[in-house]
Amino acid sequence: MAEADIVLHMTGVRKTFGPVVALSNMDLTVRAGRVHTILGENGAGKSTLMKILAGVQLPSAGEITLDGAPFYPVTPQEAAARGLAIVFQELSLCNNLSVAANILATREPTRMGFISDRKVTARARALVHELGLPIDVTAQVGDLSIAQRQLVEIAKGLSHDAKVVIFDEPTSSLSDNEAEILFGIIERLKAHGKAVIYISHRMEEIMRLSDDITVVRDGEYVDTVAREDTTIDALIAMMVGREMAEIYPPRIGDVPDTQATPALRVTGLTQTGAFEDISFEVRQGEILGFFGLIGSGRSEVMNALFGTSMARGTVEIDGEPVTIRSAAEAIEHGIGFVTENRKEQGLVLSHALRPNVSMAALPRFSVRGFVRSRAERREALSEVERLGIRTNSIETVTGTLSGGNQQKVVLAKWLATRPRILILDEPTRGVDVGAKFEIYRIIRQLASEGTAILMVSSELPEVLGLSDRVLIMSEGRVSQTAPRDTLTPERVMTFATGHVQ
Amino acid sequence: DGIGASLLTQQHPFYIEIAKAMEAEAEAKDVPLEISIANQDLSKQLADVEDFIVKGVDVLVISPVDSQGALPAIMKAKAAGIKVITVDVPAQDVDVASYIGTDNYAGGVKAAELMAEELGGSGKVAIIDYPTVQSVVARIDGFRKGLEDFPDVEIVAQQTGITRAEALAAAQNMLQANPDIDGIFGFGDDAALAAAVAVKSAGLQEQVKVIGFDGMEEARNAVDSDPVMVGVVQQFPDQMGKMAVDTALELMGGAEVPAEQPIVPGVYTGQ
Amino acid sequence: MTSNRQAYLRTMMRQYAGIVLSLVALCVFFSLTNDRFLSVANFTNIFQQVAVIAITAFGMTWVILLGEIDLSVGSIIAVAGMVGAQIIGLGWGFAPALMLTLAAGAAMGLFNGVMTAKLLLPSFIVTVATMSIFRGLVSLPTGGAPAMNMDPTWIAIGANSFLGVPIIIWVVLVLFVVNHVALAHTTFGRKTYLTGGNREAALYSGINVDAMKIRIFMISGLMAAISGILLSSRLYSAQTNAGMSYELDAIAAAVLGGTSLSGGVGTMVGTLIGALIIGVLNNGMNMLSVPYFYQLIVKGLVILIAVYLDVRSKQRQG
Amino acid sequence: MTSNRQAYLRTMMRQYAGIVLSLVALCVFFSLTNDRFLSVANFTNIFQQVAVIAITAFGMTWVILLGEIDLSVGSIIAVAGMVGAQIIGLGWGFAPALMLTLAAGAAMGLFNGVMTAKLLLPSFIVTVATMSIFRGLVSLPTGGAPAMNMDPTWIAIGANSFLGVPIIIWVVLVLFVVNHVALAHTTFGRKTYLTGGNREAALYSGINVDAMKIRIFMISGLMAAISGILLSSRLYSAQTNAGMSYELDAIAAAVLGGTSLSGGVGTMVGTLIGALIIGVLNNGMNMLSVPYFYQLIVKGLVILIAVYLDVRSKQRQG
Ligand SMILES: Nc1ncnc2c1ncn2[C@@H]1O[C@H](COP(=O)(O)OP(=O)(O)OP(=O)(O)O)[C@@H](O)[C@H]1O
Ligand SMILES: Nc1ncnc2c1ncn2[C@@H]1O[C@H](COP(=O)(O)OP(=O)(O)OP(=O)(O)O)[C@@H](O)[C@H]1O
Ligand SMILES: [Mg+2]
Ligand SMILES: [Mg+2]
Repeated sequence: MAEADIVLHMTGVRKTFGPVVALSNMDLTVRAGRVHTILGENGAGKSTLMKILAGVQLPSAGEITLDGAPFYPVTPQEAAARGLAIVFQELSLCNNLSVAANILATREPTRMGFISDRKVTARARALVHELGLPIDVTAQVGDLSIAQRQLVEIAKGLSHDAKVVIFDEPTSSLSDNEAEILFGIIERLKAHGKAVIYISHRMEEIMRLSDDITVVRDGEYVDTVAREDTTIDALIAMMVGREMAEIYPPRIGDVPDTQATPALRVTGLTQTGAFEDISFEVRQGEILGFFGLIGSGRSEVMNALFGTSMARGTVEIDGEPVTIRSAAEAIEHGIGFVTENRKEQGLVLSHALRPNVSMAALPRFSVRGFVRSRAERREALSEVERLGIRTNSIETVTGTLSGGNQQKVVLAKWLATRPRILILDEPTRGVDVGAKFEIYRIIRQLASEGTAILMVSSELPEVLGLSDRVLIMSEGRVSQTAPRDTLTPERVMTFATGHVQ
Repeated sequence: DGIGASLLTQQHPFYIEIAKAMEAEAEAKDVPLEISIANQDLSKQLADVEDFIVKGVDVLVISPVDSQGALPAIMKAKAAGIKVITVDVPAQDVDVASYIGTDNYAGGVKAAELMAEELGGSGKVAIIDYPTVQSVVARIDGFRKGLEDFPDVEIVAQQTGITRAEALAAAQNMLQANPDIDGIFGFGDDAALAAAVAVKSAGLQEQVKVIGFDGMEEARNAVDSDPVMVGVVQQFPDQMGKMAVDTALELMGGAEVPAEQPIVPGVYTGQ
Repeated sequence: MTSNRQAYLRTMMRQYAGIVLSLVALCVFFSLTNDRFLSVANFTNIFQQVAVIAITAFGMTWVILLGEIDLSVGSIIAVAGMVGAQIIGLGWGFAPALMLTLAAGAAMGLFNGVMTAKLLLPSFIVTVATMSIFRGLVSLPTGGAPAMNMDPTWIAIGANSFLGVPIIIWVVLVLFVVNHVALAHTTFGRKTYLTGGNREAALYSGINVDAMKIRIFMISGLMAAISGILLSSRLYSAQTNAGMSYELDAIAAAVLGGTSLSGGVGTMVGTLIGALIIGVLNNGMNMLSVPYFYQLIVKGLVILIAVYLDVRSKQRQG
Repeated sequence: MTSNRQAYLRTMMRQYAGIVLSLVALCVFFSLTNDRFLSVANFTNIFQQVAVIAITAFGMTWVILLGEIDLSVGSIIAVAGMVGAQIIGLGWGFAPALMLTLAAGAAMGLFNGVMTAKLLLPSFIVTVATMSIFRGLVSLPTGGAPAMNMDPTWIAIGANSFLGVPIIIWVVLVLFVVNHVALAHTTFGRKTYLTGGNREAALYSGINVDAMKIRIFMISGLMAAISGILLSSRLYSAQTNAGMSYELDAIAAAVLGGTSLSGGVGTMVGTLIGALIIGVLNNGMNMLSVPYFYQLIVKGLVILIAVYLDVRSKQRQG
């Protein structure tokens, strides 16, 4: 490879936040026309590095060059002007504005100094069309699902021309269909000679897309390898620092008896406009996977079960019909709900980890209305230990944790309620491979202890790897419910796309 | 030691005059004087008096935010051995060494007499009031009482206008609702001056006469130059301030002072 | 295109249904109870009386859209009047007095903005503090007494008409159009919505959030200064207690008009309607000779009802 | 455990460093410039004068922690005094008067809470409206005149001492402890922080956010009513303009004490220190005979400086 290909080069980059060292010593060489993946555990410092490149944060030390010239952007505009585009990991959209206004934010086409809304819409529509993204540019961002917002974020990142395009976990909330669109976009960028920096925790797509792969551990450069020269197992070993044989741990104990009373039975659940006639049952110790495309209505069903939205139909717990009108009642019935949107529904980002862990289980941590802080602390410490949450202490503000570690805190919060029925909506979004394995192990463990588990996931391997049975939704209806061993990925996809009746 | 004065406001020319007169007299007689402003807040006045007690003044000159409500402040001062003089607003239910002030009720009656005279004994009148200040309530009561002697003068509207801007809006709206108004009585100079503006902007300067109360310089000038402003009941804050300091000095010297030193309001109708 | 326009109109209807209903209901009620309510003269009155609140509320709308608040506007109104009166008093003439008054308003806004943006203090507390500071400053030249300002041009602003319409009303309308266009159709306005909607996203999009804050507090100071000029012009004098508690009326006007106190949502059209509701209410109750204390009660209730209708109409259709 | 305690102390130090510094600096300055400042009598004065603001600010702290605001507390203070005076006037005696006054405070808070929680109106506008409504209500019994309340027990609250310390100060201290313990150590306090930190996450965690809002506005109303009782007791009368603009002082005390207006962050300790800063400042400037308008300016500047020190000390160490 010729030196002339090098677009971006950095050595010894360091970034600290007070006592926290996010990046200790990072090297990277990015070449034109190639996809360069950065791989590392949650909290390894990947997003921090990208924010430095994007002009959002300043490095504490280190050298960066872009096209051979020093590159220390102080503002996002400067980074953009020098030819850098970025799709941020944490969604950074304004819910109060339309998709088009968000995509073209600060780059609105004007006529004599005035914004032309028609041109904004037209240009955004053209861009979205060109990228092949299925989004309506006139919709309010606040009305969109997480996945749709992720697509908007992608369109926004690609709304201007750039030499280096960064994608920070763009697929963490996308299902395969949308992800395919994104891969097409990346191929085209590559073909146009752009340098692409790609961050993801999904090993399959990394192996498919990447040309070069750089592994980071604890903020430090480990190695850069070419895709052809490595394997998933080797990468994981490099990243986690140990060998990992199997990602999906085997079931502990037997599949529950089909004759037993279901822990949860749902019949004819309907919410006009969102989903219709949803029926299923799940037994103690069983893992029921929910698969479907974006917007197939899985999250809405879960919200209805949890009492956070209203629906018709009957719900039985242990054979007893119940009506659940609020989260409080759901929790009383032993239901836990790991929501898909950890920022909005999951965590109090401004608060420390400890109160976040105990927040859904306060009765467990109190006597006569007073908080038992010792019990609370013990629980938080043990969850940090069990889930391997990477944090300085349990008093660390959750908002400063890396995305994957935040996800683990949400999980910890619901585990602390000791749920009998646990709803997991995209439980491993943005979680690294090592941690994923841990989460899967915990899910298995819970199941073996008798918890009934509903797991919504857009990652097909995850659904197939973990579930005892799989329910496939398509356009708000159940299109199939089947035991795991009767399903193949292809069969699942045909049901999900609704091509089989 | 010295005199502590607690005045109810400092955003009104009348009280600025009192304060100035007191300062000038204190300077002339070489007696220490400290002034604090209650800003129309009775609890601030109480706090001010408490701070005076800690500082150890000999005489408290107070213009109560409220004649009844000043009771605890005055009792605290008296209990601390401080002589108390009230200025402008009397204190109820408690004896003070002396009260110096305008007879607001009598002033209101005088305003009514002037109004009746200006209207030739018949017409429609509106009032701008400030219902939470007792000296003002006394003026309005006096005005209403005074008009009872003139059965053909009718009060058709009464609205509140505390600041000049509020008084202007109130006057405009009353004139709009009652275009046949012949006279407006404003509880103070501000209200009257605002009413005069409203009269002119409604084009009614030939018809409506405005009478005010306080008689500070701005209002007296207006009476001189503006035909709408026919007169103003005049108080004498300079006399009050001077008299307050002199009385305080007499009390400090152990002399007897009269329990009431009324200052008769005048009526100013121009030069 | 037609369908686009229709959609636009529907959005407008939905957006303002609640408050327009409130405003119309008030007008109908007052015209039924007082036959002089529905007249050109009276609507001129209302507009004149509401001018100060409306203009202050235009500035406040920017501030609230950004997710901040400006409680110092009432004091700025007073300072502006006083600066004008003092400079006229020095004999410098109308134009310099006008310019320096506007500059003083912008400077006070600048102070608020710098404190908020650069020292990272919450704007609520900054402007509570400057409310007190500016109110203290206004009294220094006269020791608390009002200052006369009889400059003929200055007075003419509040007293004269142009093409049969009082100048004050022209000022309100022009400022409404300017603010509306700037908010709805310029990049500056768009940046305001973006910043108020999601500060971090705005930063990531390369918006200089600090500069936005400073500029918007300057706009608010400037609008308050213009209000102060109109007020002192109508009163022929600068009162040291002018504008006291007007900040609450201005905020109420903006919120009645659908501006969200958490930022990012609101329009100048809404604010103007909100200010008119307050103005019509005060005027109508004066005309009906409602006693002062009942006025306070009715005013509170009407605000509650209007905001409720607004919130509900948005929920229903949204 | 020891290291835990040390960590806790460090956190405390860091948390209050800025405002404690401001408070100490003010005290040192005033004792150097006035030899009567540093006396038991004067500190009793300060505490008594600050009691009303401090207690109102305790209630306000709950409201702000929840991410809401209560601008009606000043009017509730006035209504409480008036209710007490009227019931004493009816001859029902002290205990019923006290109970009904507290109930009235809680009921006004309930109204605010229901409007905010159930009708989904922003608390700012709800309480701007009820500020006006309650202020109107207070004047109905007397037409704006004050009502005397010479009940000996009522007056004793403000005038007498217990164990050599004025009862008012006992009331402040007891309410401080109660509010502090409830906030820092109960699940109710915890839920308040969580709801203020992220309303939706709290909802998903089974917290009844609406009930929280209603209860907390009731607490605020109750605290304001207690303030109203103390105030009317000190003044022997219920003033219709009592408590006017105290809401701003109460908010300023809470914010000076580190309470964040966006909710979720703050403590009662901070609020008490914040209220003391305001009290010491007012008292000290009175002792130095600072003219009124300069007091306004200095007060604003000190608030700015104290908040700045607070923000900075947190940034540095946080
Ligand atoms: N603003 C901040 N303040 C304090 N610490 C921070 C801040 N931002 C990031 N960190 C810390 O820096 C480290 C690296 O975070 P970063 O977000 O870069 O991780 P990441 O590699 O992107 O992880 P993930 O895969 O979970 O997204 C983490 O320990 C995180 O807690
Ligand atoms: N917060 C929201 N506000 C309005 N509409 C929403 C919201 N979230 C989802 N929707 C819409 O509801 C429908 C169902 O979405 P839902 O999130 O339940 O689907 P899902 O199968 O869980 O897909 P996803 O993988 O995107 O979560 C979609 O049309 C989506 O656009
Ligand atoms: Mg990351
Ligand atoms: Mg979903």
